Amino acid sequence: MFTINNDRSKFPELDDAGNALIDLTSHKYLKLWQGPQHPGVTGNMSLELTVTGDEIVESKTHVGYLHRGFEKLMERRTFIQCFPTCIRLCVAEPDPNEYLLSSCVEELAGIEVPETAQWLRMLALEMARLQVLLRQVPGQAGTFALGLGYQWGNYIRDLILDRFEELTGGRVYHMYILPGGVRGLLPNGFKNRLEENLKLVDEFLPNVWDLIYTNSVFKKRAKGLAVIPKEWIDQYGIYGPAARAAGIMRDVRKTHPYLFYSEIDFEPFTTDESDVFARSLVRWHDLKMTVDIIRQILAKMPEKGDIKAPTPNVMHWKIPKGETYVKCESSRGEYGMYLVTDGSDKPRRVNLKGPSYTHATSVLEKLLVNANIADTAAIMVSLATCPPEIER
Amino acid sequence: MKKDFDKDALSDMYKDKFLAPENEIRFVNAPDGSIIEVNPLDDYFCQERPKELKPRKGVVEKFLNWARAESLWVLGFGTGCGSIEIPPLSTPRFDMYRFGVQMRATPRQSNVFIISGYLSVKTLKRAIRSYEQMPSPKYIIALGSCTINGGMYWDSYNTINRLDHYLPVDVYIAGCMPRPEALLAGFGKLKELIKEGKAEKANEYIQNLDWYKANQKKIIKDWNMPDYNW
Amino acid sequence: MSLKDVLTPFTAWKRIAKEPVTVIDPFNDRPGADRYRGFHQNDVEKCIGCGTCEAICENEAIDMVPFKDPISGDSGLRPSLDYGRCCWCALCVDVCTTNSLKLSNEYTWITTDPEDFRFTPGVDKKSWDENDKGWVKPEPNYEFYNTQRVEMEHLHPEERVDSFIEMVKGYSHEQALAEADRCVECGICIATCPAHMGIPEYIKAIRNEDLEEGLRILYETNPLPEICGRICTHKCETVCSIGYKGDPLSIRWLKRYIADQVPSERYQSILNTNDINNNGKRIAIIGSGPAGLSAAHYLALMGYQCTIFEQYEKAGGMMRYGIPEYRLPYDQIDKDIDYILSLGVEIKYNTRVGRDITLDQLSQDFDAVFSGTGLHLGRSTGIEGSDNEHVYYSTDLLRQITEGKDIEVAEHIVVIGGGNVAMDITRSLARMQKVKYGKVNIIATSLEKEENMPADREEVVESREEGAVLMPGWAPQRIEIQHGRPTGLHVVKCNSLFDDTGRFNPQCDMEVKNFFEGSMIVQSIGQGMDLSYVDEKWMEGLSFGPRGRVKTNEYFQTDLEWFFMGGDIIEGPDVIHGIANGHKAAIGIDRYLQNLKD
Amino acid sequence: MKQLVEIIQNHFPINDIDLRKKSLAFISIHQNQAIPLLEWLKTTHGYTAFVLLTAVDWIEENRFQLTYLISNPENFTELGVRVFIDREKAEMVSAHHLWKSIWVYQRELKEMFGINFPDSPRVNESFILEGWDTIPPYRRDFDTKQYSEETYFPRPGRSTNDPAKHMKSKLYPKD
Repeated sequence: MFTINNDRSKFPELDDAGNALIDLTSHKYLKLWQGPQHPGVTGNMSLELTVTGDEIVESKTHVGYLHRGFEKLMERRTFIQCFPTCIRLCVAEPDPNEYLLSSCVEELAGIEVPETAQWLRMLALEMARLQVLLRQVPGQAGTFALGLGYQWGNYIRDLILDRFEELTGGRVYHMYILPGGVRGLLPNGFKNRLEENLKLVDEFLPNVWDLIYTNSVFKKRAKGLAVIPKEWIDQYGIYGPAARAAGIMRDVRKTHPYLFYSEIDFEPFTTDESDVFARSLVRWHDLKMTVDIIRQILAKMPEKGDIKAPTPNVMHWKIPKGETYVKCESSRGEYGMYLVTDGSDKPRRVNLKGPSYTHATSVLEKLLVNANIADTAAIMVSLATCPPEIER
Repeated sequence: MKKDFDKDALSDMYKDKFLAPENEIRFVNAPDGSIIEVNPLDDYFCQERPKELKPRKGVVEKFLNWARAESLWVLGFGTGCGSIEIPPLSTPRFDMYRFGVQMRATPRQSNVFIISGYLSVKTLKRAIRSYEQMPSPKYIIALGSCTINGGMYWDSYNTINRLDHYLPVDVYIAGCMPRPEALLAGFGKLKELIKEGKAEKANEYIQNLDWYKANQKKIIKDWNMPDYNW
Repeated sequence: MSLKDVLTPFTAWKRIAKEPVTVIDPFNDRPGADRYRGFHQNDVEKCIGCGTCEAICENEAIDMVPFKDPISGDSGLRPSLDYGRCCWCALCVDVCTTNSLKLSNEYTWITTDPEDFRFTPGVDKKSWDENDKGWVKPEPNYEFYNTQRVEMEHLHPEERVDSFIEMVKGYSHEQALAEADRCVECGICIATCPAHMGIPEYIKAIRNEDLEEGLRILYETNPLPEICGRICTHKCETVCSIGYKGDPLSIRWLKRYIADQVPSERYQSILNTNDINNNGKRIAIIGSGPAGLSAAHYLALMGYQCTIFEQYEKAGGMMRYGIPEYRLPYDQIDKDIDYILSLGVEIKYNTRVGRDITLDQLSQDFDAVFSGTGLHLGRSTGIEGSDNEHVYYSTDLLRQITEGKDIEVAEHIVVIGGGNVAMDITRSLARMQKVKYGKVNIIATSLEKEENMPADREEVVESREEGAVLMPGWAPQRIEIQHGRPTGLHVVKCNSLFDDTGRFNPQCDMEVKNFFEGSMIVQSIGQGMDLSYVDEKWMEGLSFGPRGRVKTNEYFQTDLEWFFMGGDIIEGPDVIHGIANGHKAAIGIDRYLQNLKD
Repeated sequence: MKQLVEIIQNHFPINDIDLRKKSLAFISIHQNQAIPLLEWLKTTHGYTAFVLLTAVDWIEENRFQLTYLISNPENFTELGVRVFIDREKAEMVSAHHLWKSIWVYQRELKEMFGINFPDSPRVNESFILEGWDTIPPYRRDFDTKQYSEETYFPRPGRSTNDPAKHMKSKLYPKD
């Protein structure tokens, strides 16, 4: 009865101004919802896709499934109470949240953090990056149904979580970096055990390279997919590995060295291809670099020392009126916190800005146009979208 | 166990909230030029009340329970923080497959729903739909403080405080968040319950459907779907 | 696409020979790490129920529930956890003032009933109670509040030993803020303070730099803040919760800071006592010590016309005549008293009830009488030689020093007694020795051993700093008299003071003897009361309790309805009890007179 | 930063200058001048990257503070531009023509603060919340705890005691 029209060249139909003209009551378009269930790599988020055939003509991002109102909740908590609260902003990599809150508070209150504590903070941040990348690097191949690397990576990640458990007392929510310092020195024998795990990562890196980056299927699907032009970087707000894949050096550790990153020797990898493959490649190099940075930190950090600067009584710690913006490099890119205080013992306003805020909304919506339905997951993962960061 | 329930309050609650545009009746042009009427509420949903799953007699029920217990298929819908501990479970270190537990991508194939932490109102709506689409017998495992009494987000305007007002929960696991080992122990407990024939919360949900629906509709402001999603 | 790209992924097969990494028994093989933040444990014996854990919990997961009856320094409450709220951040552990709370490394708790997740650690038995691993507060130098108190600056011993200038300098603005910041606002101290002062509130006022509010809070329960801020026995500090991990809060010095900072001329406008309606009733108060002044203050605020009868020429009682000037300068006493007088209180000086006017007369002229006559009579050791004219009572000497009388200061002095008064007279005489002879040569001996001496620790230390020799643990036996003048004190070693039943019964070792040389002996082993002013007719109406004290009801009303008694003769002896008694008696007098009217 | 602020001062009336650190400064400017200032900074001073836009509710002063944080990727400096707008008539000119990402922020502010940005794309679509029918949640006068208690059935059966009050009631109830 129906004749199927295979010629999709005229879809979407454009109006005179060049905007897509989508008439859902015609048979040409279909609305398809992807999400909010998530397959494990990203959080809950849904995409409202308008498709023709298996090609996407329009995409709208819907978030809010994980909205807890952190910024509101923190306004009614004292600064020390904000500390366990704010870290739950991002589940996969909670440590940058801890660090940002602490350093915002320290900056506004004028507190100098002891040297040992700063090194320990760096270690925690890098270990967090390591465990995220161990999921993310093979996870990219997972979106093309190559799940083996994901199995390997998750095992090593779990060992890193064991180290976190030893160091911080928590597996996923570490609650380690608090305003004024950190919550513990390295346990006995920690360095050796961590080194054992790093050796596994060393072994993992070439294995996953052989498995994924030389893989003809992965190459075929990822290369040339979702290319981000250079001009978009500032225009859309693209950070971290995604920017570096476009040949633009964006790494807060290099541009605004915080903690003791200026004493560490590292050079983030950049490439020009700017497609899914390139972004994944940048992450692979990041993983390699992170292992190297952790080794340098372990070699350079002092064994003993103060872990916390004396602070006023945290039960009623008032911070002078002021505002500041502090940022750090998360595995997804520049991660910043804007804190406004009004002289009381609670923050006036906290605003957290992660790369996903732009990556998953304006960038993703734009990149998905003309992509295939089967590639949406790959594009999402390549941008490292983390919905809790968007809606907070 | 029948829950106390005010019938008058219900009729107020059941007043139609607005329907989402995509659920309104619409007309679609077929390629051959004919016009087709689409009524999503009739076409996509079933309007019938759900039925309880009555246990069989004696050994048959025992055998069924054994089979159910040893094959728990979990819906891959991570609702909150706790979902971060699902990947370790499904990878070699903890390997939940050896306990007969595995992840499924759609509700139609699953019979265990892990509510892994807080539920925002927006997610609750999806969780209810997913739960109702799951075939009986079905079970809910609730993870962490958030599902018990609000947890971290006890004063948040957007997350529910106690899950048992909206969905029936078989097993609770304490922690924020519970570790994979605790989760495996939770599956162990659920298996025990199923084998003893005590995991009957899904039937309780159907018995008290009106009470649950009233609670759900109280907080889900735009209830733009039919009451039953199966 | 090269062939290599097709083939290399197959190298993954090389891992097929690897050892599996699966945890065989995940329920038993994987205990939490040593620092793991698992389920809570609480040492209920160590815990004092201060509720700081409840205050810091951002999830309101902790409730304070009754565990036993409260006692001074222990609220009797214990934290109860709601695991429907907890997020295992362990801030409660880190802030715990007594280090009683910790987390075990156990983490599995599964149930079908969500109501199960509430328990009181340490009270409700749990499987992890004996678990000795898990999160404890990190050490060292990891504190949520400063455990060290801000040091109070004193005059250097060399500077102070030859003068009666006040030796404690008082906090500066910054010091007071820093010290007030240490308070965790638990409020355990309030119950221990006899006057139940609102300690956390006035410390909060210091933090908020609102000293006027602070002064108002002080005057709610204590009309002598300058005096109390200097010489209070600060029982509150002995129970202070933050004292468990370091120094207790300097509550006394902070009180003094508030009173010192507000000038006396602003008191009336701050405390809003410019116009008090006089209700026409008249109250007589015997003695202008702390109890009398406190009663007069609160009665005056209620509109009563108060008249104080004072036997000496200045008001203040023991505060003026019993405490040396270097601890409590006279102008500070005057500041507090002048404010009370500004409320319309009248003092008749040099008027001793019983000598210049009778109690009987007062009972007729006034609607009610309050007596706070204190303990003024020195108590004698009763040993051989104690009736010599060069053997003194400390109370008499201290009064004479205050009055500026010329008193005998010998080159070698022995003081008998280990209390605060003994230290006062020791240090006063030391100063006078220093002036007169250029050196200090004074021995203070007490029955009690060093660790049991009733004097405040700082008094003991400061006495030593000023050159006095303290010899605790000796029982006086006999005063050696030669040519009508003492030459020294014979003592024997005292081993214990109380027998098993707790009765006072000193046990001495007669073999261990000692001799303290001194041509002047001061007895300072306690004071007695003098009730000679009570006419016989009224004496019969009073009943007496243990230790010869007059029996009163909770409002310090004696069996004679119009006659109220308080202060050292009833409770104490110390200033704060006197103030508390005076306040309570003022309420009692008001109730009594109100009822009379109805 | 100091240099830049001086240059801006020569062109725009700014006040409340806060040189927070070497690479970060905050300035305030009148509502009407803000978007021209941003455009000027973007085109002539290399502030081509947009970091964030957020609002602070100063309810005591009856106004909202909007903070536009922009950054210069060449010299790695950031500049926060504060704009104060009336709380009763919360409306601001949209800046979506300057950066492609800014409409998302404006859409969020509309929903969470109730600050309108006319002409901003999709500004009236709900973003995070679904079916929200009371005052926007990020406003200070919205009490999240009260709302939560009224809406989400907190589990009953808990009670607590204040140590000081408990001791008073047990030890000296009559004072």
